Amino acid sequence: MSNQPSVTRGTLVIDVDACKGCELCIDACPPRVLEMTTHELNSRGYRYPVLFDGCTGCRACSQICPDFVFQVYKYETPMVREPSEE
Amino acid sequence: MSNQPSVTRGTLVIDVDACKGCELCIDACPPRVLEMTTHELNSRGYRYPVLFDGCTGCRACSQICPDFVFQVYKYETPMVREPSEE
Amino acid sequence: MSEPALMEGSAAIAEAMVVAGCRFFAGYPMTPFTEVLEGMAKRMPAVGGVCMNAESEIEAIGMAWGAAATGVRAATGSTGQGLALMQESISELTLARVPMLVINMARSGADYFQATRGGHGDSRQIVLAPMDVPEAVEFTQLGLHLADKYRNPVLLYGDYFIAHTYESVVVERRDFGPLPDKDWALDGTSGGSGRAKLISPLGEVKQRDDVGYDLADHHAQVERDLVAMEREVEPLVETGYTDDAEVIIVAFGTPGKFVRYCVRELRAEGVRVGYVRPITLHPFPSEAVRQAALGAACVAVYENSAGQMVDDVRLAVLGAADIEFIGGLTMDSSAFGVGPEIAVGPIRSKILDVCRRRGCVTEGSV
Amino acid sequence: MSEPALMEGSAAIAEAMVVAGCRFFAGYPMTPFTEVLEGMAKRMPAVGGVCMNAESEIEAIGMAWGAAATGVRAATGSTGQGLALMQESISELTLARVPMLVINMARSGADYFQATRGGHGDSRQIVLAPMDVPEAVEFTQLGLHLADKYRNPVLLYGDYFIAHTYESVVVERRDFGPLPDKDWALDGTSGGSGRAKLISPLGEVKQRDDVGYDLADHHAQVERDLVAMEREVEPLVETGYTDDAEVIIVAFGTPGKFVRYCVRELRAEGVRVGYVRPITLHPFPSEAVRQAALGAACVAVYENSAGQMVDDVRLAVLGAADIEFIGGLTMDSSAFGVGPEIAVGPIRSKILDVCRRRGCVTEGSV
Amino acid sequence: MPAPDDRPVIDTSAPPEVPVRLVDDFTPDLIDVGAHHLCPGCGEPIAMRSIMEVLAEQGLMQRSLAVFGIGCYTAFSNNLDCEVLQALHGRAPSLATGAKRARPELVTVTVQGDGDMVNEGLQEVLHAAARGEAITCVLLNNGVFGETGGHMTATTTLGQRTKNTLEGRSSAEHGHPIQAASLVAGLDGAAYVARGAVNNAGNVAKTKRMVERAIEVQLAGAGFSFVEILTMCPTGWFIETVDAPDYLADTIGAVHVGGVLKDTLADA
Amino acid sequence: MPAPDDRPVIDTSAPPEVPVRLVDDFTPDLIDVGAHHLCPGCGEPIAMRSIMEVLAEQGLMQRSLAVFGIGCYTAFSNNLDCEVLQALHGRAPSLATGAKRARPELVTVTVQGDGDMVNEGLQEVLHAAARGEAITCVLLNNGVFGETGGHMTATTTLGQRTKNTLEGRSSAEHGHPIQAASLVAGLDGAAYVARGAVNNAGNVAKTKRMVERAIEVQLAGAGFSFVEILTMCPTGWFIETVDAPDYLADTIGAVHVGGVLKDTLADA
Amino acid sequence: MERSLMATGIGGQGIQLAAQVIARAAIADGRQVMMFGNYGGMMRGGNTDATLVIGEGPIDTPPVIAECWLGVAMHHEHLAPLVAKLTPTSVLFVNSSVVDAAVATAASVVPVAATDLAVEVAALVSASMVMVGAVAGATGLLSRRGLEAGLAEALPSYRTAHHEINTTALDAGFATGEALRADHSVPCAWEMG
Amino acid sequence: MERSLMATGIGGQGIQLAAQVIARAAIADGRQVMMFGNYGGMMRGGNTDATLVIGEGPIDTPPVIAECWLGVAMHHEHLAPLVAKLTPTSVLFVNSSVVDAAVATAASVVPVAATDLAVEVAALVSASMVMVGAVAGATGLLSRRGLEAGLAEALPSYRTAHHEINTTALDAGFATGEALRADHSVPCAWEMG
Ligand SMILES: Cc1ncc(C[n+]2csc(CCOP(=O)(O)OP(=O)(O)O)c2C)c(N)n1
Ligand SMILES: Cc1ncc(C[n+]2csc(CCOP(=O)(O)OP(=O)(O)O)c2C)c(N)n1
Ligand code: SF4
Ligand code: SF4
Ligand code: SF4
Ligand code: SF4
Ligand code: SF4
Ligand code: SF4
Ligand SMILES: [Mg+2]
Ligand SMILES: [Mg+2]
Repeated sequence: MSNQPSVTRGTLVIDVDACKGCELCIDACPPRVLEMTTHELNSRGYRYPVLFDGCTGCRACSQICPDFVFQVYKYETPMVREPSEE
Repeated sequence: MSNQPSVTRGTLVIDVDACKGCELCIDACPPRVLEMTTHELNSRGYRYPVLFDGCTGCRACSQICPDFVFQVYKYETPMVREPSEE
Repeated sequence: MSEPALMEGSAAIAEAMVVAGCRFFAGYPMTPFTEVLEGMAKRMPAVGGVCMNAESEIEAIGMAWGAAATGVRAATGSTGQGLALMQESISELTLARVPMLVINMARSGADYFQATRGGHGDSRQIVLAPMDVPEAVEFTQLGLHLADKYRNPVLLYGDYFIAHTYESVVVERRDFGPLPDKDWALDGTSGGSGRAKLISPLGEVKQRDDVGYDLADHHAQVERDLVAMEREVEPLVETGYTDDAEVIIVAFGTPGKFVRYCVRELRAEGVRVGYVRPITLHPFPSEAVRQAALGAACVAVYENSAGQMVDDVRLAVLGAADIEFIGGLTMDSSAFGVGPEIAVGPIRSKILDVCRRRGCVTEGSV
Repeated sequence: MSEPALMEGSAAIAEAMVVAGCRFFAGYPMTPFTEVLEGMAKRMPAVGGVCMNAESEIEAIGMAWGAAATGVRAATGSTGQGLALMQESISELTLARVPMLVINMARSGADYFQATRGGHGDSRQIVLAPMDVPEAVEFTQLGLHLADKYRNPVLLYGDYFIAHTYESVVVERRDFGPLPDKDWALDGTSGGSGRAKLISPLGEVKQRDDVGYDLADHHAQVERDLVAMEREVEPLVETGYTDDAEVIIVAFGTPGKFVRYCVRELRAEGVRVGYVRPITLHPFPSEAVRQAALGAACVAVYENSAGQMVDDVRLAVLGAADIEFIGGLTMDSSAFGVGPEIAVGPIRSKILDVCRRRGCVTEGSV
Repeated sequence: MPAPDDRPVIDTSAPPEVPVRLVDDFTPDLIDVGAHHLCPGCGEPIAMRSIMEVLAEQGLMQRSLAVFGIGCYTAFSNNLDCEVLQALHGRAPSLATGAKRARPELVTVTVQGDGDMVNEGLQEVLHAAARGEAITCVLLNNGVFGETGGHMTATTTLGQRTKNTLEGRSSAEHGHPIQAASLVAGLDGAAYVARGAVNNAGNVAKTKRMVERAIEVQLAGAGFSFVEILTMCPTGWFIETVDAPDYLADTIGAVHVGGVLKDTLADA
Repeated sequence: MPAPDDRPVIDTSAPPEVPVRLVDDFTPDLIDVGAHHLCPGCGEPIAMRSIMEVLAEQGLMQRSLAVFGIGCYTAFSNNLDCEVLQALHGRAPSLATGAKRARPELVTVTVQGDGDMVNEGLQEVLHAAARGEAITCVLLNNGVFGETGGHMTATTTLGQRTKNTLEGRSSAEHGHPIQAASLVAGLDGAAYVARGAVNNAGNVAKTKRMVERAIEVQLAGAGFSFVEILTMCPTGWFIETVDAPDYLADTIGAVHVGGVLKDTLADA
Repeated sequence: MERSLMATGIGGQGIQLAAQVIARAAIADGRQVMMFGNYGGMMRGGNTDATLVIGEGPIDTPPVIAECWLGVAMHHEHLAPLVAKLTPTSVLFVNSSVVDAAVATAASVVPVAATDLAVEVAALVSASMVMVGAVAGATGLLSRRGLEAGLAEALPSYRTAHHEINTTALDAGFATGEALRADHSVPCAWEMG
Repeated sequence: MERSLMATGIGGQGIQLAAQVIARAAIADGRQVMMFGNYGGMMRGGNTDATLVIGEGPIDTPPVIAECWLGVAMHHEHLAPLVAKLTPTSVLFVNSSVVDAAVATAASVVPVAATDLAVEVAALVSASMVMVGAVAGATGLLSRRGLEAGLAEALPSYRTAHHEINTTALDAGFATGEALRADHSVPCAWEMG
């Protein structure tokens, strides 16, 4: 994945403190661009997801999150990031 | 029916006063040997069935009577009555 | 309908609901409530209302609950056992603040405890006990009014007699004064406003932060409302000859009518006896009972039960006069019909008996 | 099990049922009854009994009814709302003369009316209210005994505290004396004998002519039995410092334990206060309450409710002393848990308050 | 048909003097008192007879328990010589469950009407069936609350006139009938489900065989067994007793169709 | 998978500065307060979201009524910006019936759990379905009483371990699960019956379409509509949140199989 | 003046319908009525009775009458409660087709073979209508016109098929009653205007 | 001597399990215990608290303690009821990973980063076990042996999978507690024998 240009069509706002760390969003994300923090905890003591490049704005995460943590946006113009940028 | 010899294989005891005159037994009797009285009423004021020759002892009447009016017997030797006897 | 017409009590109650604007009814047959249901099944469609042949008592009161929550005047009912099944709902309707008339057609007088103290928790309802068909017509309407006024179920305590007595009655709409708007009623339109309405026994305030329902708060509020209601509702009572009576007979409902009849007869014969007939069983007319008791030697309670209202009489009198229970359960072999003791003769002699023992029968009289 | 062990109240109640020979239980989860059910689900199979995860409260009591009718010691239970749903059955069990223990785990003290007067008709049941886990263990067993003795349901009135308090207890079989044979129990064997057994709320005499059930007769018989039961059952009560108390505090169940604690403290500080803790809520220990009240200026009633038992206290005292209600409903936001007022501090100050007003706090003390 | 007068009426006041064999008594062994207050032409006593005959014929007289619901048939709960447990309206399956679990050797049969079972206590019988309780539930279905005066029940068929559906049951206003036996048959715990009727002697005989089979299934411990029996209620149907058997066939029988719906013991 | 640290984390604390279009908000319009006390990984809020989205998307925000049962989901009855009527445990279908009959213009949706609907109030939903009430009943089926601590319900599958079936549900002792949707589908008044799940995004989408269709059926006046939704209850199942979706598929999903069971509007 | 009546029988015998007809007939005759029907709801065919008070003005007595001016006994079961309400001046009509006419009672007994007559002219089920007709005809309690109006009003809509049978029965009863009136042991209900 | 404790948190945080472990550990240590768990049954994740009284002899106080010798705050929600029971001589252990350690209270505050430590050595869910260990280690309220026995008894059979995680957490907490004991603001639970 990291050797191809990554196209990012969407992005999120994550309400970190609303998260209860269930990880349902992680498996739900088709391009697998969400990952749980390993050390950082939110104010309630839970690990929470962070977003990496490649979101498609598909809403899978927001539709499955039991705690309404996500707002999903679609870019008017998709963002393309070259692998070299890493 | 009345021109042939009538064979009677069974007979009844009818508890006349238990009858409520519903007439279910009349239609139930395969050889149609039960008929309701037309004038006589039992002690509760109901018409009730009387038996004529030709009972087969099939128990249809006793099985369907809602008021347990019948006792059914089978003759050890069937009774035959010639039509002339009438 | 202002011409008097011969109506069976059940039909008259149904007609009273109709004229009072009740437009939703749900019930399940049970003697002696059945005919009220039949009456509503017949009348509701004609006036654009709904009568549901509910599949059970619990479903019946649930249906009425749903209809009442939309602001429609709604009613249900049953008799002792069926009302027992509705108890959870009756109590919780108070917490949900949903108005409803519950037609409590008792088989005998023995459901007084259930009607006045039957539910769980502290929820209580107003209970109205007419003595005959004309009163049933009036209190049915008053019950619907009070239910709306206090957003609380009201019980109409009738019985086998009221259900099955035919009398010439006039069923006309009664006006008991203005009522607050039902601005709480659900109709869907508040959705999406940020203030969508909620009707819930768990509380009526929509959550604005993340604490969820606060039941402690809600119960405290309902309790305040109940106290206010109980203070505000004028207990209804009929009294007769209490001023100089040496013996007071207390009885409610149809037995109260028998007692009144007997007391009048005995008065005419010179016996110093009076009567008190509580009409609101809750709130109980304690003050009237107490006042009547003060000058008397004895307060005798007649009920068709082992003695239930007698507790409320004792609580009213609190030792200021002797209390005697002169009732007792009387029923026929089917438990629906009329027991041998509920008749002028036996009741009269029970009353006379107390009066004799209390020395208020002058020699030569009676 | 004669070694004391740390047990949660619910588990201890379950264990008490086990040692008392209860071999059938059915229930539906509802806080704070749930853990009793869990306890029975765990224990019954091991002792050859049956625990049914009934699909609802009504089905639960129906199952227990069926089992009890075969002579097995059976029990069920729930909390306020669930018990409301069981009310029809509870009342009719009295008419059917079927013994049963009903575990009434109240969420607050506010189900007193329902427990003592909740049903339809004149049916009544014995109600036992322990104050803590060891008492719950004892009265669970006593309840099963009394149920069998009088062929009548018995209610064990527990609460959230008793359900969830862990204490070191000894759960041992208690012997309350001999019981009559259950010759009425159904086992099929009397079929075809011409005297096949019948258990029915409509009557227990098999029809020998064609009159059918005679409910008037049956109700009269049950009423006689109830009166006999109520006369025979010794009301249980705990009193303390009543001889010279100027103020008597009446409280039952766990609140009674708080009150006792506070009264002991205040006594130690020289306040002339005493307490009465009714244990049988029905029959109510009226005589003990009245005796305690006689020398006192005031009887104050503490309940976690708007005031329900206070009626029984008034009925006992009948004006012989002033009655004050010093309780009130207190709950947490979930309505299950512990309200802020149910604690030694607030209760103590309420008691002290009455005592001050009644002048039984000597200067300098407290 | 010849006029009755031209044939001699047989004397039926006492058993004949010649050698005979009693083949059917007034009542079967387990019915203690035959007299009852049910209406003329009521189908319920007929069904009751069948049930009691089966228990007696299968030699279960001394290990049977009948659990009754509340309806007209309740009149029988104290007429029988079989042990009886009378339930409240709708609750018989739970009582039967408790009794059976407490004494598994008891052959346990409930008798409920359509109002009792399909209205007030629908979930009781479904839960019992799903649990696969080893009991037999019998539904006496006449499509009305007979006892309270002939009102609509949950099984009343469309168009049927009842006391509170005076214009006939309409699906728009009162909904559709519930086919109790079919509903029960859909549950995994149900081992045997059948529907019979007592509107003629042939159906009575068939129905009796269904009850027999249901008891066999119970004895085999195969699960829950269920027999629905369509019964006449001329009073609640507001028709003459003689018209009731055909009315049954034409109205409720046309919707609640007879037959064996499920028999896992046979299928296995 | 690359370690997170070798890729830059996107800033998700606020909407981006570049032109974007909001395609999914934290909560749909009819959920007023998103915060709730339900457990991590609970499936119920997911189902709730779908239902509220459908009502908002179909333009029914100002004519909808949600009737709630008692279970964990009850927490939502005062979180919504949709009008709500809170019922007692098991009673939602009757309340919905009353409300709908009194105000036929209200789009009426009940939300009940399996304990609420299939245990305590089984007959309520069946009667409502048989009557063909023009309401939509939603069952959130997690196979346990979540709220009271994870006990067996009438839908718990065989072998499933719950708080009071510690060795797993056994058919002999605890009976068979009831397949609620199948039972409802067998009733004549039921017009639309489907079963979905929220254990993955695909199923969430499918389930939402079922809810959409059910509302359409209600609006068309075609009869009763019913959607069963299988939801995760990691707490009541005593498993980790991440394992719950597969557990759902493997246990309850294998018995309560997904799909549209009935659609009379389409069939007609 | 007030006239109190009580009628008893067993369920299904049309006691309640008879009372309805009497009540509505009395109203058609311009009088006022209180009527109370007592029928077991749980057991089919249990006892059933009805009491009526017919007055020229409003009625204020409780629904169970203390004694009755006229009694009607359709069946010998459950007769006791009726007998208890008879005084020496009461008159008791008995359905002599079923009830032994020699009922021991303080009152004078008027036998009417209501069931026989009903079977003869109409149908068994209309025996109680025969009796109503007979009571009216014999005592003048209700007018013939009143009876017709009363029957029309009293028959529930789903029972109108029975209208003809009942009219025939009423008429036959009325005629029988009028014949009885010759006999002076039958009292006159109202002062004749 | 009696020692009263109160612990609060939000649902699912293991407060009840922690209380169980403490209670059973105390019994293993030969003491007597009364324990009361308060958890909302209707709302998931509502407040939850537990109070304990540990004594050398039988305990006769009611289940809600008037004041507590030692408090444990696992979360800042629902802290008020605990704070209300603290006296100037009480000591309050706070889960400083979550709760602001600067809680305003009369009592002296002992911060323990229970959640952090739990995540580090075992798993998030075992934060309360860390805290139990810390309380025991710091105050000597419970012995290390007692804790082990307590945990074994307290874990429901369907949770035994968690045994190892919890043991690790307890141990880590105990060690942390012992380290704290050096600090003299932490009181000693029992007179040392
Ligand atoms: C809880 C309760 N509700 C209502 C009744 C009144 N009731 C008695 S019998 C009956 C109808 C019975 O109908 P069904 O079971 O069909 O029997 P049927 O009379 O038709 O034989 C009703 C509603 C009751 N006894 N208990
Ligand atoms: C009459 C009654 N009985 C029991 C309860 C207790 N109770 C509350 S929620 C619940 C279980 C709910 O289970 P379910 O509907 O499956 O919802 P879940 O919690 O699984 O979401 C129970 C039994 C109650 N509130 N009312
Ligand atoms: S699904 Fe929601 S609550 Fe669960 S981890 Fe992802 S963001 Fe957090
Ligand atoms: S919107 Fe879709 S692609 Fe983007 S993070 Fe969410 S699930 Fe992944
Ligand atoms: S079936 Fe029975 S009750 Fe009916 S007429 Fe025949 S004998 Fe009489
Ligand atoms: S036994 Fe058979 S043949 Fe004989 S009368 Fe009865 S029905 Fe007819
Ligand atoms: S009403 Fe119907 S069911 Fe009841 S006894 Fe009469 S005919 Fe039978
Ligand atoms: S217990 Fe189950 S259903 Fe309830 S909130 Fe937790 S996960 Fe959801
Ligand atoms: Mg029926
Ligand atoms: Mg669930």
